[in-house]
Amino acid sequence: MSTHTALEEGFPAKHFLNQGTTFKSWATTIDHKRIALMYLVTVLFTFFLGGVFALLLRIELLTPGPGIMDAQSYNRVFSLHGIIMVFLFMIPAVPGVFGNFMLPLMIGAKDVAFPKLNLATYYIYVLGALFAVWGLWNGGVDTGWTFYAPYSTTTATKVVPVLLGAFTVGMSSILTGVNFMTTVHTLRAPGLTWGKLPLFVWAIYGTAAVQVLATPVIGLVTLLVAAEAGFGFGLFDPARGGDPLLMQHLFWFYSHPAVYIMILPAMGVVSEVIATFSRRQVFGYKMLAGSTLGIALVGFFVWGHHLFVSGQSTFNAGVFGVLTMLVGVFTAIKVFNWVLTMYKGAIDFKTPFLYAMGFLYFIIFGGMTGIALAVVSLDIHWHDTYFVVAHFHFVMVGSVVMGFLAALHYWFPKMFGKMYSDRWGLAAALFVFIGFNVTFIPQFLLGNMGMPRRYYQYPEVFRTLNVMSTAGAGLLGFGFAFILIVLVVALIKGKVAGPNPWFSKGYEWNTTSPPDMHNFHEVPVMVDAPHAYEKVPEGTLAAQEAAKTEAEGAHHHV
Amino acid sequence: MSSDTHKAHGTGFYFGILLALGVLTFVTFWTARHMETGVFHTPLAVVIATVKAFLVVWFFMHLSDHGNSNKAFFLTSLFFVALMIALIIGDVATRLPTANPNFSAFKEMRGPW
Amino acid sequence: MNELIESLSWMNDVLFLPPQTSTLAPKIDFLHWQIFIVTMLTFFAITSVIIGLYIKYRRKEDHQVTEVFHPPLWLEGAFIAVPFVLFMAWFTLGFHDFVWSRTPPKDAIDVYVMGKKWMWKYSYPDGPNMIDTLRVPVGRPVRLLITSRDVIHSFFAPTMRVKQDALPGRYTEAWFEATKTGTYPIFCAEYCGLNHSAMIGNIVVMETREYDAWMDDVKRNTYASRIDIGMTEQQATMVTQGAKLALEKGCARCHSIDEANTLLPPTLGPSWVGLYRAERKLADGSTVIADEAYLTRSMMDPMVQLVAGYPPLMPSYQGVLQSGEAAAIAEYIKTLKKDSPTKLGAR
Amino acid sequence: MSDASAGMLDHAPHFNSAAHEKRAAQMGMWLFLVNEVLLFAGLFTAFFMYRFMYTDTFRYLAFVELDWVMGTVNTGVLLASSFTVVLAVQAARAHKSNQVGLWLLATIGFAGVFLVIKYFEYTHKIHEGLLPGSYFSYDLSESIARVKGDPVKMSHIADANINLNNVGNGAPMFFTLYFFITGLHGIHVLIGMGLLGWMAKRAFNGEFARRNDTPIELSGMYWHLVDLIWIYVYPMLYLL
Ligand code: HEA
Ligand code: HEA
Ligand code: HEC
Ligand code: CUA
Ligand SMILES: [Cu+2]
Repeated sequence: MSTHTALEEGFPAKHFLNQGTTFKSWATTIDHKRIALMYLVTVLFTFFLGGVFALLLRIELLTPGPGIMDAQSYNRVFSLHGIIMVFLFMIPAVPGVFGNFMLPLMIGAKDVAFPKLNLATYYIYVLGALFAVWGLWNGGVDTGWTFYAPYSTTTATKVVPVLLGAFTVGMSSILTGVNFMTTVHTLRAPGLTWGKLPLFVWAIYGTAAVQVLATPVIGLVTLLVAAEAGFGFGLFDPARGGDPLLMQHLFWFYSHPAVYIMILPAMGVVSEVIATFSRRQVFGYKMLAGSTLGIALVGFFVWGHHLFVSGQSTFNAGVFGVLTMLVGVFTAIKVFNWVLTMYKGAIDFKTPFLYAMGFLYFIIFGGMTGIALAVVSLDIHWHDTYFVVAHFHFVMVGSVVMGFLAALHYWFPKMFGKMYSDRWGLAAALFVFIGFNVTFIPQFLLGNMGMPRRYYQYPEVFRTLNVMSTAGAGLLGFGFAFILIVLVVALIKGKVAGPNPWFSKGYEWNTTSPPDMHNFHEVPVMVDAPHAYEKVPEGTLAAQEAAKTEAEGAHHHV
Repeated sequence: MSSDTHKAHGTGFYFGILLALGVLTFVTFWTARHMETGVFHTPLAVVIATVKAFLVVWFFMHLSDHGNSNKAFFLTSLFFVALMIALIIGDVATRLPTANPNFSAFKEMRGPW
Repeated sequence: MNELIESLSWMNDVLFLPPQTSTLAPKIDFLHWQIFIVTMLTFFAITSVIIGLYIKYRRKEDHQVTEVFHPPLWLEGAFIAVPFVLFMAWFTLGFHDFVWSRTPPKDAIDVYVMGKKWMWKYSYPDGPNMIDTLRVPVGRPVRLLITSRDVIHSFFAPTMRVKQDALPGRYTEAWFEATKTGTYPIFCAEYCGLNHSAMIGNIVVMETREYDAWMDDVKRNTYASRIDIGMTEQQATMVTQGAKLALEKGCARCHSIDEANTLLPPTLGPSWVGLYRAERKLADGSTVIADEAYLTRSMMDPMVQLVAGYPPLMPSYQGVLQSGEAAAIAEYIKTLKKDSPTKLGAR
Repeated sequence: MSDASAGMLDHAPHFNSAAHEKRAAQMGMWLFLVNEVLLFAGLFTAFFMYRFMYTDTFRYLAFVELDWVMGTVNTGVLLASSFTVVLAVQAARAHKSNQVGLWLLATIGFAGVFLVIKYFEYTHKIHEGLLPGSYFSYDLSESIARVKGDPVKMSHIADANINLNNVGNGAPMFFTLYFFITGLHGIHVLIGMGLLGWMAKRAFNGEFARRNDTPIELSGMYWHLVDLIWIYVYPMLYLL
């Protein structure tokens, strides 16, 4: 890189973490890095909460009959598990934490476009979460995270506060999207053309677009369902001429794209990590960037695959079946390009890379089961069985959480300036990986056997596999706790990481670790593409172009 | 795109747009209520509304000089509205009649398949 | 083809699939095996490539400079084309089966299925009502007309590979043809509240002879004497219920069950006798076959298809008749054949 | 640009110039409006879907029970308010802060008129029992009988091909959607009024005399969106 900022070696004396240490300096900060850390703490908490509920579920499912709780509690627990994990953990997780932290660094900006809005967004999210948690405390909901009418509009549990909580969290998500899209459009450093944008930025951009376009629809759905539950307007009530399927359509119009809100940023992380640890530019940059936008767009056309056996017309099932396959094609493009990025590379097998490989494994496996589910006739058997549960845990816990952990381990030294023990990091990762497989592979088989989801009790035949799954969940939980310990230990007494412990040529590494309050000491000028580890042959077009951009960049600098 | 590059539009011009909007409101009313337009009844109203919307967006909201990205954003939003309406109504229109007591394009019990 | 399916049937054990007891099951499973095998091969191929690359291209120094390599166009093309072709092929096969699974043969036995918190009720149009246990003959297609009394449920028979949501206020259809006698489970697959996981039933598949005998038996025994699991409205067949409802809900004020249509005062609506499956002339000049859908629509939305020669008088029964009740009346109307000796309503 | 000078800039330190900042602000606003459009899209979908299922009822109610005069007048009022907002933006660009305030007041006035008319519409509906879902208590058959007695109306109905026999099912649904759509729109009007009121206050304080027309422009855009939605709502509810 040509931007040779005077990087202090080792740990800088002044950085964003120690400039103001009072509570107020954190609570009122508009620094994107500090906001990112606030998100980090919050989402780790919600993840823990959701995880505790998950373990309760698994313990209950240890025995075919009633175990540690009654049916009503079970129904609430899986609803809360789903709602917390999806709305409070997964959707804000990668964009809120790593998007906030890395986006400005990667595009050479001092902050996001609207720093105050950014802080407001965080508080709106917390407010929504509190709303939901309040509803949870006061009896919870027993509708599942899907809130299907007419069950959700007739149940006696506290749907209204939880729906309003989801609405509020949704607002936060929309504003994050607005902020990030504007940031990418307006705050790129001199020389950083669209064609050079780091893939993580592309991913955040695609995510933000989906957030802006899809989230208002779930906002509306939550309002309508809440109004219906409160007043009985009959919008989804067949007795009053309403159509319950309309609710499902509108719900999935958001919630399918929402799964890409979750996975796209994780895919962005993986692109960065694989490039860094293979010391190569990604194989097929244009394909990866393009397929990001492709997934974001086509992700909107496929929601009907959740309604194959719900009474949707056969014709529509066909339309949605075909369109769903297109998403698979875009993801396949990504997978192949990631794998071939390693071709002729120089691979260093560090913890983040292991997580990236884990991500690949899970997205291939989980994605393929997604494709199988989208094969309309197979979904007849699988719909609403544990096969679906296993599918979405593979893509959500497997892929997205792996992506989250890859990001955490990859950027941990940048964020905190400390390095964790790679050996212990790998060990913990192994626990998570094995625990995960033991938890969820049996669930695929349970689904094949025909065990429906959201079942409090089940016939004896399903017992063995359920016991395996519960055992795996214990291992998985242990793995997560292990990671937490490794990272906390690193925070306290980890070695100083230095500005660029991975020798990466990603843009975000061009500053100290942890970064300065204003990110960079000078406005960086992006000449090379990110991750340009390859030697540029003299006299080629690329070399000339590089020289040209450098000259331009110098002008641009006010 | 700084503020000084705005095309100077002037009060008179804006008033002209307002008049056009008024006229179109009348046209949409008249065609919807007092004209035999057959199958074009609804599409016509949608088209006129879209023309009006265009006038508001383009001139009143100054999208004309707000850059291509913003134009693309706005178009995208319209595209998604159309997508949502089309696919959901597509479902209602092709369901089996029993699954939809009030309406279906198919009069026989067996669907098109 | 069939031999191929046979020869692969060990896959069912590998995948923990339940026994195949319907004509649909082998179709679904066959595609399942195909997809499983291809995805597993792809998975192992990709994994081997990853491992191979890892072994070959280890890092030697921290700041190692790598070689430039531009991906050839054909390769990127293949990345798009191969999955695309594969996915489309699967979709085509799958959708073909799906459509087949959605198209009941004309000679199917009809059974009405109603989900209700938290049980399944079955009504044979001209026979008994059952709770939780559905009896069907082997080797004959059975069409299920599925609805719900309260919230959404989903009728799921894993061994038949049949699943269809039950929606309140409307009917959905599914069908299957059992191929093996025995008793098989039914689950509710759409979350419906407290006892969702206890909303379990059975399908008993019987030899045709046995089934007919059973059917005759329950028909012969007076329905009233059957203590039908303690549910009052269950004590009658759909047909008798329908007859009762037709009186209660005031249909009889306007519709006669007399072929000559001689009710006093003069009837306002057309007679129901011989209505089912008859061709009706409508006021707008078109004709329509009076099937279940037509009958139901006539009750719910009578003005949409007006019978020629009658005034548009009939009120809508939307919201007044529960969907089960509408079905009962429809079944009752279906029994009113010309010259049929059993005019149940004429008591 | 060093940190020391940042405090004296007319723009936030992470932007290069005021124009740069303004461009970002505009883009942010457009994206926000895109989100608003999709918020209404769900309701529009519901409306068109049920209108498709209960076509004659929906059309009958639009013809007979909604007051197209009020709807049309309100359309005019909103268009006029859009016009005054544009003039406010124009004044802001010319740094005439007081004028900005006046035009904004005019806009708020129009918005007030809009709401008053809406109020009359609502009270009339509530009085008649033309209410959503289970609250619907209006006798439709009587209404149909009245229409049948009125040859002018009958001829309209006949022209529009509305089959009176099909009118009935779905009437409460029409009003559910009517109140949802106009209600959500009304909330946007209220928010817009608050926003414009705040801007007017700032304008009278002379804040836009020196620089910075961005807040006015953004609030104006928001207000135009409110008008934009109505442009679709008006034919949808009142005419078709
Ligand atoms: C992060 C979240 C996430 C992601 C990324 C996905 C990705 C996909 N999902 Fe998943 N899905 C969920 C989360 C997610 N899903 C959730 C939460 C549910 C359940 C909700 C509920 O009901 O509660 C669900 C449910 C669900 C269903 C409904 C099941 C049912 O209820 O009956 C379907 C059906 O089509 C489906 C399909 C797909 C497809 C086709 C993809 C595709 O995007 C996958 C594409 C990826 C690949 C295809 C892999 C890479 C490709 C290759 C390596 C090439 C080679 C491949 C082959 C040879 C096959 N998903
Ligand atoms: C992002 C989403 C997400 C995540 C991460 C998980 C995680 C897990 N889920 Fe969940 N799940 C859903 C989303 C998710 N789930 C959804 C949407 C549903 C559907 C709900 C519905 O039906 O409506 C569902 C349903 C669901 C069911 C089905 C219930 C039913 O249908 O009856 C089951 C059953 O086994 C289950 C299990 C698990 C398990 C064992 C985990 C484990 O992976 C959890 C392990 C985690 C922990 C044990 C926490 C430990 C954490 C720490 C100690 C701190 C760690 C710190 C660091 C990482 C630094 N989940
Ligand atoms: C006020 C009188 C009236 C009542 C009460 C009434 N109907 Fe009707 N019905 C009519 C008339 C008139 C027609 C013919 C016009 C039409 O098709 O709507 C008709 C037609 C029908 C048809 C179509 C018959 C055909 O010949 O094609 C069915 C089926 C039907 N009614 C069922 C019912 C049922 C079931 C009930 C009670 C739950 C009922 N009706 C109550 C007046 C009535
Ligand atoms: Cu009935 Cu679940
Ligand atoms: Cu989906």
